[in-house]
Amino acid sequence: MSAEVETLPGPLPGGDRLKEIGAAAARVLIPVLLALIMGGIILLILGKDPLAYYGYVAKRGLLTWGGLQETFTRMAPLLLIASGLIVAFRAGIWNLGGDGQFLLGAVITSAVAPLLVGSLPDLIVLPFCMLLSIATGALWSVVPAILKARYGINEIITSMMMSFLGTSFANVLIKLFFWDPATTVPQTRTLPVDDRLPRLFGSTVHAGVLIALAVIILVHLMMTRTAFGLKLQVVGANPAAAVHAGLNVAWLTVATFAISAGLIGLAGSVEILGVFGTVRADWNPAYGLLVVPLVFLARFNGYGTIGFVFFFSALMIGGDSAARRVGVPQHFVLVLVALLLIFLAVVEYLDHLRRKKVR
Amino acid sequence: ADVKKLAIMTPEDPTDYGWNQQGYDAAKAVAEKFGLEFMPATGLGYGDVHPQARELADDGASLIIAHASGYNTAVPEVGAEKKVPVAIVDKEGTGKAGVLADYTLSGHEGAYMAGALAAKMSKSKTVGIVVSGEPPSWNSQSAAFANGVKATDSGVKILYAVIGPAAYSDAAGGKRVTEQLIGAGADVIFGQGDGASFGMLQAVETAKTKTWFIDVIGDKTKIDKGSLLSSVIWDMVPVYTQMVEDLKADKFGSHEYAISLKDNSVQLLHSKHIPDDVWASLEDLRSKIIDGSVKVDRIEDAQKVRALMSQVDPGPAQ
Amino acid sequence: MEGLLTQPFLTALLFGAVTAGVPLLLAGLGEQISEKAGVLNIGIEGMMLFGAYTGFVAAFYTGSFTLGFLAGGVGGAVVASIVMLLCIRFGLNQIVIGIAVTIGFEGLTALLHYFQFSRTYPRLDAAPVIALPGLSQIPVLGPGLFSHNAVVYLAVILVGVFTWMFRSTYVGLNLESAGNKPAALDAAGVSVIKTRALAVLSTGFLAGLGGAYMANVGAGLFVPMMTGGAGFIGIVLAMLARGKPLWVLLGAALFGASLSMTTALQVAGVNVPTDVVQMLPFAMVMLVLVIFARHSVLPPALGLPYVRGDRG
Amino acid sequence: MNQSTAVVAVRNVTKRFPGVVANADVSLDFNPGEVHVLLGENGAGKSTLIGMLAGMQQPDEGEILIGGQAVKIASPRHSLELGIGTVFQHVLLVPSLTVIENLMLGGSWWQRLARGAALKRFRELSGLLGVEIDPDAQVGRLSLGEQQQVEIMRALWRGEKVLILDEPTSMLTPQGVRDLGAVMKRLRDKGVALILITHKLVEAYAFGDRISVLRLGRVVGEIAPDRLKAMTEKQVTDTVIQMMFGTVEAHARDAEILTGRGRAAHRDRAVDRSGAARLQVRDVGTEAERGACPLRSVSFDLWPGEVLGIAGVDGNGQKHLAEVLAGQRHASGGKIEIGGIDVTADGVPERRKHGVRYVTDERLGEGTVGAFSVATNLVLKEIGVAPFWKRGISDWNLIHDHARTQIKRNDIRTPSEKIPVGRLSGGNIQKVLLARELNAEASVAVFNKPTYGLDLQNTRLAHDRILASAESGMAIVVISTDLDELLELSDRIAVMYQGHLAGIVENGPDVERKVGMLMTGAQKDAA
Ligand SMILES: Nc1ncnc2c1ncn2[C@@H]1O[C@H](COP(=O)(O)OP(=O)(O)OP(=O)(O)O)[C@@H](O)[C@H]1O
Ligand SMILES: Nc1ncnc2c1ncn2[C@@H]1O[C@H](COP(=O)(O)OP(=O)(O)OP(=O)(O)O)[C@@H](O)[C@H]1O
Ligand SMILES: [Mg+2]
Ligand SMILES: [Mg+2]
Repeated sequence: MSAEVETLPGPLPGGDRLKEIGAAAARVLIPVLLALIMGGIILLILGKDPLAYYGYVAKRGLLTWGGLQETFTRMAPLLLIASGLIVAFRAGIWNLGGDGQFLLGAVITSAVAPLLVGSLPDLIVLPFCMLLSIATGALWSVVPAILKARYGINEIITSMMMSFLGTSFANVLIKLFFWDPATTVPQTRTLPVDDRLPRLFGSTVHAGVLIALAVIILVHLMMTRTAFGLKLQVVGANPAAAVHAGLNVAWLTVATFAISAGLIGLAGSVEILGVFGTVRADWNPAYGLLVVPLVFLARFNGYGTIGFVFFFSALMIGGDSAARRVGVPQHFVLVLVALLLIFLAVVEYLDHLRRKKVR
Repeated sequence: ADVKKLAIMTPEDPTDYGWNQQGYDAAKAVAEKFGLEFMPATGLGYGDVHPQARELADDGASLIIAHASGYNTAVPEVGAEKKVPVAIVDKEGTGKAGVLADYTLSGHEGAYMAGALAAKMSKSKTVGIVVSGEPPSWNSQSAAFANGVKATDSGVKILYAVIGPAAYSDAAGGKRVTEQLIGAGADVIFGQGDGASFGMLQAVETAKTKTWFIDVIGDKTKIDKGSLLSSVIWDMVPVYTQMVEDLKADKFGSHEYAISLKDNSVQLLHSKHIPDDVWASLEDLRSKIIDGSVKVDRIEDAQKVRALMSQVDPGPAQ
Repeated sequence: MEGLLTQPFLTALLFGAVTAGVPLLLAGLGEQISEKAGVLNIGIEGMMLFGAYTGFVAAFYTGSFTLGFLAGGVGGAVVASIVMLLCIRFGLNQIVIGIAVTIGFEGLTALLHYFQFSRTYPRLDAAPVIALPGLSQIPVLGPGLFSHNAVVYLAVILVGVFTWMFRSTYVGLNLESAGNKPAALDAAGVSVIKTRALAVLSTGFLAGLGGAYMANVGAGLFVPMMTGGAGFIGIVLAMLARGKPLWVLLGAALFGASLSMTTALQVAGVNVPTDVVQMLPFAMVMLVLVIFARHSVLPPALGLPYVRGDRG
Repeated sequence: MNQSTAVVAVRNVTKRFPGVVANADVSLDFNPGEVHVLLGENGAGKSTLIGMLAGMQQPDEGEILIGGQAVKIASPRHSLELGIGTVFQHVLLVPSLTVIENLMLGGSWWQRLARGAALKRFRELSGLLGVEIDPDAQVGRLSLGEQQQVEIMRALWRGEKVLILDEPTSMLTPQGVRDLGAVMKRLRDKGVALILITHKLVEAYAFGDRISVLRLGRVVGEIAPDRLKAMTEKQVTDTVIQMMFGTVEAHARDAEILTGRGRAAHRDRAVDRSGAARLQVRDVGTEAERGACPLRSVSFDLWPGEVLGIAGVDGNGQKHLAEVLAGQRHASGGKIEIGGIDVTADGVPERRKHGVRYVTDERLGEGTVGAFSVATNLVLKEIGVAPFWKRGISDWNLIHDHARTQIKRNDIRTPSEKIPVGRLSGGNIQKVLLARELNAEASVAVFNKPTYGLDLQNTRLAHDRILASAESGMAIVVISTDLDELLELSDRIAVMYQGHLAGIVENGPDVERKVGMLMTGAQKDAA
């Protein structure tokens, strides 16, 4: 299996900037409209008022400062996971083990941070924990990476297996080693709110969001403007060509996996340092399942991913609120998300055809 | 303080004949009783609930009941941030005057009675406990149930099985494990498990030999097909009522809340399947527990619960 | 604790292992067909869930398990037809659509359940069982393995049928070609689109049947999210099996058995956290992969849409 | 044109792709009992035309007539049902299936696999084509030449009325070509209409009854059967060249290539072997994956300015030799020295630094990344190297400038340097490879089938580049199954047989006989 999305190095041919922006906007707006209509029909069938629902979604997800803060906050883990996925997917490596890497990153941070904050300044503790989680995520990818690099064992299988293992292992770690003695429910010690990542300008948005934005832009630049990035893309697009060009495919595979899993581990860490402060056993937000399609829709482009992540964060935040207010089960948000993904994919495909014609 | 709006946050929809429904119904009843605006936020799942809690606070909630152990870190943080009183579960000893109170509930006393009931009703002299996870409140009931069984008839075997670490909605798993325990000889099943408990119930209903099911927290009588022997029912109305009163009297956070046999906030469901003589002996046991002559230990640690089960002598092989 | 290892208990363990393994087997077999044909069917979880729902609804309202299973298969196939239309016919990204389908049907079935059943929680009666003459008389093994619902036998028979089909029929050749070199199949006059479409529909049917089995036999009822990742395990099983149905069977047996093991260990009083037990099958598979590190061959065209005459 | 006799005809067919008109108003007749040869440079639109006949593409304008009736050939199946069998330019076999399974492909799904009948037909066709292939061998393990033979068998499988062969001979040995020619003649005599696409005029002249020439998508000329029969080979050559290039004064060497009489141009300049050898290969061996042919103890020396041709039936270890020289494959034993420096342990980048260049025969498989732009592919082997990268940062402007220069210099036909290389025609992709490999300081170059699939001009261009490189003092290895090509280019010719160098002979009189003997596995002393 290889990437079917265009990962064409070099600028796309065909020029007019404005036109492109217009097209990009249409690419998002049309599917959104279609999904809203379909979702609206479902709401009507359920006997609920679609306009009221969507009004609440927009208000909470985008139009009120309180809601917008939540939207931004939710973006942090999603962006970091997306960065990790972009690196891997562009290199043709299907790291589908994100959930395990994320959780282990989260658990390590939540185990270590509360212990250190008393004795060391936050300025040291927080970065240290992030590094630790990056290392943890990377470590959890070593086996799939080596099996892939050395024996050509498909990484979809191994990374998924390691993810299942990782989620269970995270629980075992909490229950057997990191259980906060002060709680009856298995969870790690809690990092006090004041010691978490600083909040931005008096809002509830934590600095992890900036870290995530910086990381995804850096990743994008790395993939598009550096030799290393191009090498990864060659490996991804045609491994035989990579061998032919003398690239060290095995090493690049391990490096890709490590960077990818490390960033996803970082996502776990930032989510703990910024939002939760602790990890409860059996917690698994399964963000990977949502981020994977977003990254594809953005064609592995970092900037595009930021847009999609923002939009879906707003939808999740707004949708939860609207569901409560209108009185539909929260599960309706899942249906809406699915509809959006499908229509986005359809429109993006039509656009792909159009571009191909133009070229 | 002035109390106007009562908010409750539950992880699942309040239609489970169990934890979520009991909490929701109680909060609703209490809101009605005091003429408060009721603000339910249900089916929130187990992820990040900071946003929802903040929203409830912004919408003017006078009290947020965080009705899930998974909410007991996040919601108090929001409460502190937004200066809204919060009630949590499963974090005893963290109360803060005017701000935070714990209402960790345990039906262990009721479970002890259920154990007694099971021991009396079992013909095969084997009873089973099936749980879909091991949260402390379930653990304490599993342990008390086992102790109740042993105290009543030391010859009864107790089988204990966890479906999976967090198999709350694994109905198929619930049925499978229950069938396995029935296969191992159990003819009374004490089941705890959200969605999974319906699988347990189905297994009991379709068992080849007559088997009883004892439920927890809620009352499934409405959907019983003749196998629901009893249930350890938790009534949260007294607790929530007390909370509102405490808030009004500015006493909130000064103490913790609990449910007990004494005020009937814990009770054993008196189904029509329980013979009168058995029920009479259970009434007797109830008063002994209330007056302290029978002491029921509250064991919440999963390891200890499992250790307790393995100490149970299985008796002679069949 | 040997006292516990009584015949009825051992039987129940075996029986439980089979019941837990069969949905995985059906999902794995289904996924295998898609993968052979070059379609990475990530939406299988959604197909199982919808099959569980439709299967249960049909069985509950008609009282017929047969109709229930049929409806489950059809339900799965309906979901598959979305994938078929969008991914096979139009060539949309299989991963995006697959995940969308899974998320969407998780939500949809939960919604339906909420409005339909969440106050009544209807439950089915015991599923009919066919005791295989002779075999079912063997102590322990008989009632554990050879006294099951017809779907179980069907699933096992399918293993044989598929093995034969993959090896010695045109269907097998076509599937293999569609996944390995679709252009060659097209050039030979066989429609790649049709081959893949049929493969995906079959996957949907089998996954839906697995879901219906889970709901109607495994649980006797429907609750939201009840498949709990079985579809993803099916994907892993199919990939591990490298095109051999027998390996899917073995994999499903491993997972089914380890679930039963969990109960057995607990009932035997072995005090280990369930998390650890739950890791066992995955750890075992990883170990096997590490030890016997063999090149895993996925079809080269897996996940790629086929467009006739496309030069990129 | 005589409408009544044509089984297949195209009328005013136009086919466009983004940026190119592949076929423009093409009208042609294909008659029963006639071998119709299509000639034309790379990208002229030959494959596109037959793609439409095979149901792979639909014309944008114009129509296709079958037996005089306008028919829309909607799919390959439809084409097959119309009695059209096609051997496509790029192998279309399923590598994971066996030969016989590939041949059986296409049956209705409800039918049982009729292996017995298939084997019978297989043996018939093997006899006819003079082919010896194990029907149960996995196709992926066969050499390209063998795969091409299987393709031809498949096209003949159903006994079609129309048989299309798109460059069927590019991977065949001279004997294989002759056998195929005989089969074509026999089919023609049975009334089959044959369409043959080739870049070799020898073949066109030897097998063809009618010749049509395409240029930039248009039919620019046709030689009808009566006229063709009356012409000498020389006259045909001149006529075709005039049609193809629109000039009368064709390059002298074009004719040589067209007619396969390249040996006349063999350089008479003697190589100076008095100094130190540039490339020394000593007892080099490799390990092979299952089914492939490894190298066994290969030794030779190569001096600056020398061209060593490697002949042999495809699949005798040539690929391993090329790869082990390029550093792409690990040598399991022996020693390789360049200018006296031991490079045995070096990988591709290090060898490149020592001036080693390698033009692979798999231009799409490994030579390029099809989805990447021409520009990126032109620097594929220099990623991270100055001047295009400075401290790891890409200078895309420079890379694109460089690409434009190379495109101009090497006459690569592409609308832009930003087009995915996979969209170019085979010849143009080959030019990208040559441009990439020969642009910088090089001392040793390995060419594996350098002109495979190339048209006349491109072939000449490639040959010129190879000879010019030798002239400038490079040591060159040319691997080819086309003996004429080796005779034209080489100073010495080595023959590979089952992983060994069966022998090395000086290019000169009688060399063909010696090479022929070595190719059949005769011992060294035969030379
Ligand atoms: N993978 C790549 N290979 C080669 N060149 C690339 C690649 N990606 C980007 N580039 C070069 O970098 C430039 C910027 O690429 P990028 O994808 O960041 O564009 P962008 O998103 O439009 O950026 P911006 O919006 O900041 O202008 C492109 O014009 C191109 O020249
Ligand atoms: N599917 C396609 N998409 C885009 N361009 C195409 C496609 N098929 C062919 N072309 C373009 O059409 C033109 C004609 O190509 P075609 O393959 O027919 O040439 P040809 O005569 O067969 O050349 P060659 O001798 O190299 O095989 C070329 O410019 C090619 O790039
Ligand atoms: Mg061609
Ligand atoms: Mg060609």
